[in-house]
Amino acid sequence: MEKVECIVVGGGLAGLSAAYGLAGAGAEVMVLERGDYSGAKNVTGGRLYVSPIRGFYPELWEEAPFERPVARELITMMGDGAHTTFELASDRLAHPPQSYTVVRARLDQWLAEKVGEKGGMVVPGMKVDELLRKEGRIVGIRAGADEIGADVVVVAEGVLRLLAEPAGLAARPVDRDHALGYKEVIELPAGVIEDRWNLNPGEGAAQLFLGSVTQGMLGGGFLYTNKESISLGVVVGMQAMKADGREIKSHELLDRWKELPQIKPLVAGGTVAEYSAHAIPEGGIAKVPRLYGDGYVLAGDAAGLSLNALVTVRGMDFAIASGYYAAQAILRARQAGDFSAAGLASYEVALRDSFVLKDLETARIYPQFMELPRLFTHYPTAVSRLFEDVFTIGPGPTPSLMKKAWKGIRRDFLNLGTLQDAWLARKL
Amino acid sequence: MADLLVYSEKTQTACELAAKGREFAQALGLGVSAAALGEGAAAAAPELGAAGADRVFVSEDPALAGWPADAVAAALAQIAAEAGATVVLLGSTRRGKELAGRLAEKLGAGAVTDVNALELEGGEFVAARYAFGGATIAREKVASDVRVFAIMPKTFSNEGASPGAGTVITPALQLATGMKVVERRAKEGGAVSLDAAPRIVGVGRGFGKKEDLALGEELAAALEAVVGCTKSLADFQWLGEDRIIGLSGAKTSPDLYVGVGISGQVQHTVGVASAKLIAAINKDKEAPIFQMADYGIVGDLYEVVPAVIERLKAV
Amino acid sequence: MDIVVCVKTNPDPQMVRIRNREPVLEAVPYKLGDLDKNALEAAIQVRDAVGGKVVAVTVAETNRKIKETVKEALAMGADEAVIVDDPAAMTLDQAAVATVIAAAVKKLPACDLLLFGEGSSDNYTGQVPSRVAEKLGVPQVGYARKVEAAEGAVRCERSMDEMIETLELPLPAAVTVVSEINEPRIPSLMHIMKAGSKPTQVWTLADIGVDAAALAPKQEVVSNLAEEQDRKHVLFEGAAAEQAAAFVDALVKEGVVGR
Amino acid sequence: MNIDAKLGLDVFKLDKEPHIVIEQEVCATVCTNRACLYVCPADLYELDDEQRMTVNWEGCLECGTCMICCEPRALTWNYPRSPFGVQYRMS
Repeated sequence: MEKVECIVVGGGLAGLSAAYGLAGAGAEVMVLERGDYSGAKNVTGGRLYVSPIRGFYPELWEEAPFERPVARELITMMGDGAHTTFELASDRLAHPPQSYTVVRARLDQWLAEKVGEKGGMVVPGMKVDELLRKEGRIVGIRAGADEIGADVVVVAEGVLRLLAEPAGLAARPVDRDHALGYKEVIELPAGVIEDRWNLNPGEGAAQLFLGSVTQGMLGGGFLYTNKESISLGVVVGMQAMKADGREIKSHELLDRWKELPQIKPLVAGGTVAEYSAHAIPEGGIAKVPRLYGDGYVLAGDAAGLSLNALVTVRGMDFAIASGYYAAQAILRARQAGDFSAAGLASYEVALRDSFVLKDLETARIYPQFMELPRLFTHYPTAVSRLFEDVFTIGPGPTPSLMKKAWKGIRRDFLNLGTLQDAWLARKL
Repeated sequence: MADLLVYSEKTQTACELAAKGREFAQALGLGVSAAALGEGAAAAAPELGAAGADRVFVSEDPALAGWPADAVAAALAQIAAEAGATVVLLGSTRRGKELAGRLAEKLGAGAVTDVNALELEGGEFVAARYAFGGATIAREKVASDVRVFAIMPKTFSNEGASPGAGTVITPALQLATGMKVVERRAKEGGAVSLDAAPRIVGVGRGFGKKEDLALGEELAAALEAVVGCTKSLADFQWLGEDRIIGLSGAKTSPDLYVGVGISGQVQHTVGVASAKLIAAINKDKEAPIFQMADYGIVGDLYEVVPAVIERLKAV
Repeated sequence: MDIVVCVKTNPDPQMVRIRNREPVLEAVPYKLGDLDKNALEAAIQVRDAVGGKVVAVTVAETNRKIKETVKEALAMGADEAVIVDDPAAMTLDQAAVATVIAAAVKKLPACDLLLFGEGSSDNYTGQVPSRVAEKLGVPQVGYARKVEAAEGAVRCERSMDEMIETLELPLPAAVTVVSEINEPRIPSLMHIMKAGSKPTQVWTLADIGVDAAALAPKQEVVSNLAEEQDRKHVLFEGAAAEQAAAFVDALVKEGVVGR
Repeated sequence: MNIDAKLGLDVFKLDKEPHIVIEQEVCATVCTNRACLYVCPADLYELDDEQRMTVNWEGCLECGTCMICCEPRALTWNYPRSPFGVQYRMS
């Protein structure tokens, strides 16, 4: 059997980040990517939080082909016939930018090229069919009829774990821990984007939507401004969709939402250019599998490293970080000549010491919280109703502002259900 | 004097080129020569004259049998020299396209193949052809002393052409070919000539299985049309590669094209975009084919096509 | 038998989008042309049948894209590759490309059979094979769907309009192939890994004795825009029988049927 | 814009082999909710005249939602072979 030092399965951000670190340190590394190019099979919402990862490979992020730095954050609560938007424009978030909108086909292709420049071999159009196991140890991969051995395999195959599960490295994905994300990429001229979201030239906006988008199911809508397009999409929990989605086909959520009078003007004049979908791991830390073992490490979505904290949705920064730490751990193992679980154990230690597992630990309760039924129906409507009351001047005498506000708060927020939610929310 | 020279192994196409060539030639102060080559070429001479050729160079030299590109290119180069040709218009059939590069090389000429529009702009030829897999139309000029354009059949019409003298010239040609014809046999299932077909029924992936294509054939029969297909059907070996219409197949300009179960990917539609009339039958109202169709039926082809056949029989 | 396959790196035409009538080429991957793969497969099969070697020849500016294209050819099974590197190569017209390829083929120690795809995936002009054949003074057959080579000759079958032709050419000869000829193999990982160590030569124009002045363009692209369609856009909806009636009536009125 | 038109915007490299195979027996006898009919964001699942599940795998976005939601495991689901399947350009 032919053999290389390191095989990386999956040329996405986790795999490429690992390969970049490995190749940069002189290790022999081969990345196998099933798409025509890196990014061809990937979908993001998409925004990448760069602040957490700026310290890794600092030379990269200055020249990365990002779309727009996010200078404006918007959250829109969609009620019935009314919606409320909170908008934040902060100099501190924009300079230096803490996050950028991205298009994976561009970003991943570029990173693949960087790996190549470091001496790594990236093979696109090469699907891996099996992780080879021998005496409990991962010893290589099979692609078609070819078996290639490796000291270590970085399993960065993505969320579906079609390789990791049969090899016994991780569980089969289940609906409760996953969401479906899908989107349209809608082309709009840069000037129109900047006018529509009040942006300075080159700057971007991120807008999240809660409420009627998902018809009460766990999830929401998102909108990110790219250079000359916007990504407009929906995330919906698979379990919720399966249980409550019978009345509407998943793809129609986006169509109906897009037709709402509050959304229509945002996409007016745009041309839909691509339609894409992907599964998202949302099980949180409780569902993160064992991250390493004899001859392998798991990274990125395959390891379940993503975090939906309602107002911030992260995954790509975790993917890049896990790839980085995987590379560091593998280099240490290489030096020691020990690619067993013991030799690779520093991977998990590093992740535990870093934001990756710390943030996931902090968010341990989020998946549970996200299942609260009121979150996606009652509150978005109630918020708009409260502000409607506050802004209403009716035909008769108008109550005082505080009176109006209190009335709304008592009506929609001070009852047993919401108090229970608040009790849970204190842990967020 | 200088001439514009036209040639196609297909007489009808050559006549189209002669007719339009005569207009160009008049604008440029050139004469019109036509070449008729190969077995039975002499018979075409009167037609070429009627279509606008002043002179018709005829050769039935045995080396030209089967139109080997090397010998035909040699013949045309010698005729071009004799006629003082500065412009050569060829038919962009398979044989014509194969010939174009070889002839252009002999003449030291630039060439444009698969031309679907040729115009004079300020005394200069501008030729249009598809580029980027059919996504765009490139308009090209040729800068060499002699220009070669291979033009898709039916781009021009010779209806109502003003005739030329049609003087037959039998040139003394030095010809040889390395190509030996071992066998030529007629195709089983009859001829398929998409290039010059007046009516075409295009079939695509809307047909669920190979057997269902019979419905497309039936429609074609009712329309007296030829069946062509998308590349994917040929890839699936439901039809032969010679039935492909589009980028990797025939570029056609029929009077009528009916796309059945064809979504309208540009790789296919590039082959029918010059049709005079485009009709489409597709169950998906938003299929791109409707954006380029004159008439469309939104519906299940398995219901619609039999109904159309029925109706056609009544006409 | 020494077989030369001429290949070209193309922007993947399926990936080219149109925006405001302009083709968007940014981030479009480049790859070996589809028909080039058929030609390579045919060459490999001939080599495997009669022995010899397959050399892939391309003309391009040496960059990552072309290296990957050449590697793809080597991974499929070509034995060697030659890249003629010229900074202007991406903008050469068909006559210039043919000039370079013909000169490169002459520099090769031997060439019995030249194989080409019938056209490139992007522009499909089909000119280069014929021009190269003319430059080299060899006979040619286009559109082959079967190629068999024996000592001193190549026999091809092709389908032209109403005829199936079987043709024979003495070697050296040039043949272009259509997609029907074979199903190009998808290189295995092992072959891709080994492709890197197969010999690849990079020649300059000087190496093959071509003067850059001989490559002056003979053609000029004036514009390249998506087409604007002017069609009637009449849609018939309703029951099949009514649709059919309205449809056929429209065709009759247009004079394309019933005359 | 309907779903077929949206899929028409995407680049699909078409394989001849399906990458999703439905175990009809399991689908018909074990599955109770047939979620694939409404969870698939490309709307690829349909029941045929005999109420058998069919999938138009050619338009698959490879998201895996149907596989994850198919509790009785009636789907043999794999990624398409390379170099086939959807190829995103701007996602």
